[in-house]
Amino acid sequence: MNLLAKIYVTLKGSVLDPQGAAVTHALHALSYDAVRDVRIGKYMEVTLSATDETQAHELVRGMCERLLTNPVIETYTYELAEVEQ
Amino acid sequence: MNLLAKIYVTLKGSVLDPQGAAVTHALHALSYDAVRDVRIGKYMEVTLSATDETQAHELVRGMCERLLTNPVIETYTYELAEVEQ
Amino acid sequence: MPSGEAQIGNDRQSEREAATEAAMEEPTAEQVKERGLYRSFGLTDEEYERIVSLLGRQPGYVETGIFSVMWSEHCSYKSSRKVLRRFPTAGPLVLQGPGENAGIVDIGDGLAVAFKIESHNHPTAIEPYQGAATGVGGIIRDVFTMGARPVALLNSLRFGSLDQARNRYLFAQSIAGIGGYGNCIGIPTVGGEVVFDERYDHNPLVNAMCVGLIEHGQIATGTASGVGNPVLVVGAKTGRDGIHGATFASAEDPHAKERSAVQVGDPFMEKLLLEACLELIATGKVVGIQDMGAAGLTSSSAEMASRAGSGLTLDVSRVPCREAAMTPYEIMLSESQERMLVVMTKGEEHVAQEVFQKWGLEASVIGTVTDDGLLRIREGNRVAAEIPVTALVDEAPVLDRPATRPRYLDELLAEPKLTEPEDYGQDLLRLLARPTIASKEWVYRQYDSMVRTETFVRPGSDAAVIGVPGTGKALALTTDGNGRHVYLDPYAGGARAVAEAARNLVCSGARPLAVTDCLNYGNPEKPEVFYQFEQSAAGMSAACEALRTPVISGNVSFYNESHGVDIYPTPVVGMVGLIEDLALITTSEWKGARHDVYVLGALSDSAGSRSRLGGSEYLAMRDPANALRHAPAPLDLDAEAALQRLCAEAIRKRLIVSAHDVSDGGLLTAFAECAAAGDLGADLNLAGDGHALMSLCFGEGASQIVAEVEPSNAAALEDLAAQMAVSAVHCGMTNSDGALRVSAAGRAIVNIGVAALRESWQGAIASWMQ
Amino acid sequence: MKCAVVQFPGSNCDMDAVKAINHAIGESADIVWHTVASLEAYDLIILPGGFAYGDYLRAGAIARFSAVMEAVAREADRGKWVMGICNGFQVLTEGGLLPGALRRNESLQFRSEIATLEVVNAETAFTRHYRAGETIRIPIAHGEGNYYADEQTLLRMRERGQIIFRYAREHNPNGSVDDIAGVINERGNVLGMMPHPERAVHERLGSADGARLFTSIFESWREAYAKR
Ligand SMILES: Nc1ncnc2c1ncn2[C@@H]1O[C@H](COP(=O)(O)OP(=O)(O)O)[C@@H](O)[C@H]1O
Ligand SMILES: [Mg+2]
Repeated sequence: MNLLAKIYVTLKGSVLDPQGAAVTHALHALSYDAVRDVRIGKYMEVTLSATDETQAHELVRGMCERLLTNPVIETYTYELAEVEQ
Repeated sequence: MNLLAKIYVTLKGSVLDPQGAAVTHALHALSYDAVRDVRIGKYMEVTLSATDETQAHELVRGMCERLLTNPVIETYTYELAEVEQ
Repeated sequence: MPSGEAQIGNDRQSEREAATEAAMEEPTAEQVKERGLYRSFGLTDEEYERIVSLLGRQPGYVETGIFSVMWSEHCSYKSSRKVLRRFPTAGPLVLQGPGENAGIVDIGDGLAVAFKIESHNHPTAIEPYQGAATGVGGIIRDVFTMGARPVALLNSLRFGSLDQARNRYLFAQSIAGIGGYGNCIGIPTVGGEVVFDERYDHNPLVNAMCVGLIEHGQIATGTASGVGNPVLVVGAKTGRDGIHGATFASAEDPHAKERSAVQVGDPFMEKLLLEACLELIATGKVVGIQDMGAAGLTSSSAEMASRAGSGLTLDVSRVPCREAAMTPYEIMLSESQERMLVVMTKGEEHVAQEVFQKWGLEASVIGTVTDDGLLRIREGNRVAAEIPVTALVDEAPVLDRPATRPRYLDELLAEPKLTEPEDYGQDLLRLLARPTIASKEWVYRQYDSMVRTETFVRPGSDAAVIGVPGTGKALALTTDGNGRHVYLDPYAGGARAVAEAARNLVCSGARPLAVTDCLNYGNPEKPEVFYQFEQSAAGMSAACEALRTPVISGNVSFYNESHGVDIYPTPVVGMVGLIEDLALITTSEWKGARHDVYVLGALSDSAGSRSRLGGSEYLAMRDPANALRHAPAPLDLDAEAALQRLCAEAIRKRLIVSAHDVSDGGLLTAFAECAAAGDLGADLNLAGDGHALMSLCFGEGASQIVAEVEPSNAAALEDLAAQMAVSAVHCGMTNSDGALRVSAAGRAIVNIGVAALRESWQGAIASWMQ
Repeated sequence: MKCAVVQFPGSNCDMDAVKAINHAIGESADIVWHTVASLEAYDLIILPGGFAYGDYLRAGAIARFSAVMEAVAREADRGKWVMGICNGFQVLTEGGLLPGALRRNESLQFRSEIATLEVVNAETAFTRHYRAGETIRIPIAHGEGNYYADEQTLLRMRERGQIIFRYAREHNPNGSVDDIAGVINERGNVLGMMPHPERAVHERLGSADGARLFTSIFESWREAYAKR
């Protein structure tokens, strides 16, 4: 089966996010005063094939932990969905 | 009301994603042969307040178009959800 | 809990449209004519008719596309060609003049220096990070395609004023993009210039220069010779990037922008490509090599065939593509970055494939060299285009654009009548804080200027200096240009850009070798703009003759206009000089206390101060409304040449310990820069009062250099100056008490702590960018 | 002393490291391609600066899976000296040979300048020619040099003298915790630092303060060699 994994990588809560802070500032400068806070992370779309969903979950978790994130500073979540073709 | 906007920014389909290409390669080198393609974008969590949902949508779209993305090479989608506090 | 989801419609939609368009049947030659499709490619009716008569038939769709890019301003130089021919391009040291990807000058020891400058203005206006980054990527390819190893980058930039958020965005992103590319690929960015003026509000200028070193025997050229030799595409895959970027560089048609998706640079890919290409060229099996820049495969193949007088047959179905279902039209016109076209010796294609494989890159044979003089494009067995190379290159239109002297030039007034400042020091502080004058540290600290460990003078002095490994010699590098001066006096302004660049090199201890130029102008279809172009080029030619610095490469960028407003005519001069002995390297900051300070070059003549407030940044600050109404100082090329000879000789004799050319901001600014950078004060005296004093202090345009001399050498310097008939005015001495004090005819006009000077000058841009 | 300078695709300070070794201690150094599986022959292994694999994803993230990194880990285990400069430091933290992680500079800008450092620990094989507390000038050039380690790790590192260089107070260019510019592993044979000592080996480059890293390690090697 073919799948699309949408992976969201964010900095751990305890790690400062200067990029988010800068964007918050910039939004305030544009008068978006309603904005309280911005955190910025990475969004990855991985298309892959797998024999079944269990295997797919295993694959995605594996690649997140080995390569796609650095556990010292980042955490991740993901969604997995079947796609055509 | 208080809301959390989750914004996903991706490069437009035809725009080169060197980072995605490098990560695809690296995953193959790690024997994740099942991976067909990787595209890398940004994930942003914006917490904001708004009088109602319509206004919130307007705000989020506005900031996406004015600051958070460059429409020449990027597109975005987002989800909006009410949060407590 | 309510939740919403929004999909942004229009982008997705236009992508779908593009995809369907691609899948659609390609229009026939008949339809190209009937529907006037060629017009949407930027070809005029007249040009279309000319194509028909050159081919003896109606061009097909792909052929029309190929003609349109080859005959575009960007590729054919149709407006500028006649003017450029007048540049002096020959010299005893020139190994390669204009016409190749970069020019080359001999520096002895069997070594040569290759360099070129190029604009990326239009892409930067749309996507500043990628636009500026890919500009750097393109100019690097131009240099290593000659077989040279790139060793330094420079950039000359113009932005609108920083009080506009949009300009701050363009500025910040362009700097990040320039740094992003150069830092990653590992070539130090060592110099450049930045000017801010509202005239560039909608048309920022990004000109990037690359300098490379090469052994004489290693020079490669962009020629496709030798019937039967294989043609390869190497490097990145081809995608639908920037199709028609070259043609539509100027179009205001919104569809044009849609079509020409901005290219994204991949400096990592280019680093691999650079190493692989140099390794390949070193094998001696390369016949010709050329980078694919604007108009991609089309212009690289046509130009390579043209230089060799050969033909090429290419099969686009063998070009590795990044995207599915790309048409021949798209493949031929794609501007995907980080690709090169290579012709190998027959039977040696495996050498290319082995080298490229080592670097993890593709090298694909896509065709062969022929002797029929045709550029023949196949898609498998189908012939998609067949055009005589001469029709594309030699027969490209050459225009005689009309030139008319603009009225404003005849309405310029003599010197403005400004009230004399109470305190020159306060005006100096304000002037130093103008972003155009202020230290550009905020910019260059984002550039790795030190990688390669040959950077002996980092950004911040008059010119950067990099060592030539293994020789005990060094190169001095600079870019200079002043659009406002050129606007106010096109001829003298053009000459001054060359003079200033040379002066910066001389102040650094170098002998100027040659020029690369980037000519940025508005719409050449306006006779007034064309006049500015023609006149400033003539002025540059005259200065190049006078200073013996031939033009060896360059680039033209027209149509820098928006809403009917053209930018200042902005020729930028990139120059390289040779320092024969590392001991001669000289920088601009003051070196020690109780040294004599001289100004070399006349301060005044019979008409009063040699500098003029006309055209100056000081006038723009004091009276912006009239900044363009007063003529700048004339330039005396003989005096300039004499001044440079004196400075060079004084450095050679080790008579001076620092030298700084007087340019934007005038004499007091030059003093302040020497002081702030050297962390030393001075006690100086000038002559005059009233207007003459103001223009002496803040005027621009005179040929002057501030020189610092140890007292024991003062007499020798004065003798040398007298002997060479150049004025050397003793202005006072540096001090160790941390204050810059200037008096005029006994009146104290400046008394400021060096720390305060530094704060205004160094902090100005950062404070705008917070 | 046999020196190796590892070359990843995208390394760009490899030649600079070779030149610095030549200049500072008169030794030659081999450039070793990232696919090499053994580094047994070498006494000192340098992971140079640059942008291995374009620094895509995270600096050092892809490079640390190179074949050569297994060899680096093996030799480090055997007590060979390993020195990661800038990008090399990032590869070492990503690969777990050094604690912590390097984040984007707090300013979000690339920063290139000559930094002022304080030598915190002068009792390592790499720093014996410095004095503790001494101030030195060494260039930096990075966009992701903002060192991070959690409190517990920091505490442990401080106790064991693993913090080797700090940026001068008030002159931290990237926001790193505790102003950290360079760290060492517990065993004391793997050093990582963001500043570029190979760019500071003679005055013409603006500073010669980096040369002593190379002379220190050279003397450490001579001693070890003499013992053997
Ligand atoms: N965009 C830039 N990139 C790198 N260095 C720059 C840039 N702009 C200015 N500089 C450096 O700042 C110093 C001063 O620049 P500038 O005022 O233009 O000098 P000058 O008037 O002597 O030509 C020079 O060393 C120059 O190379
Ligand atoms: Mg100067």
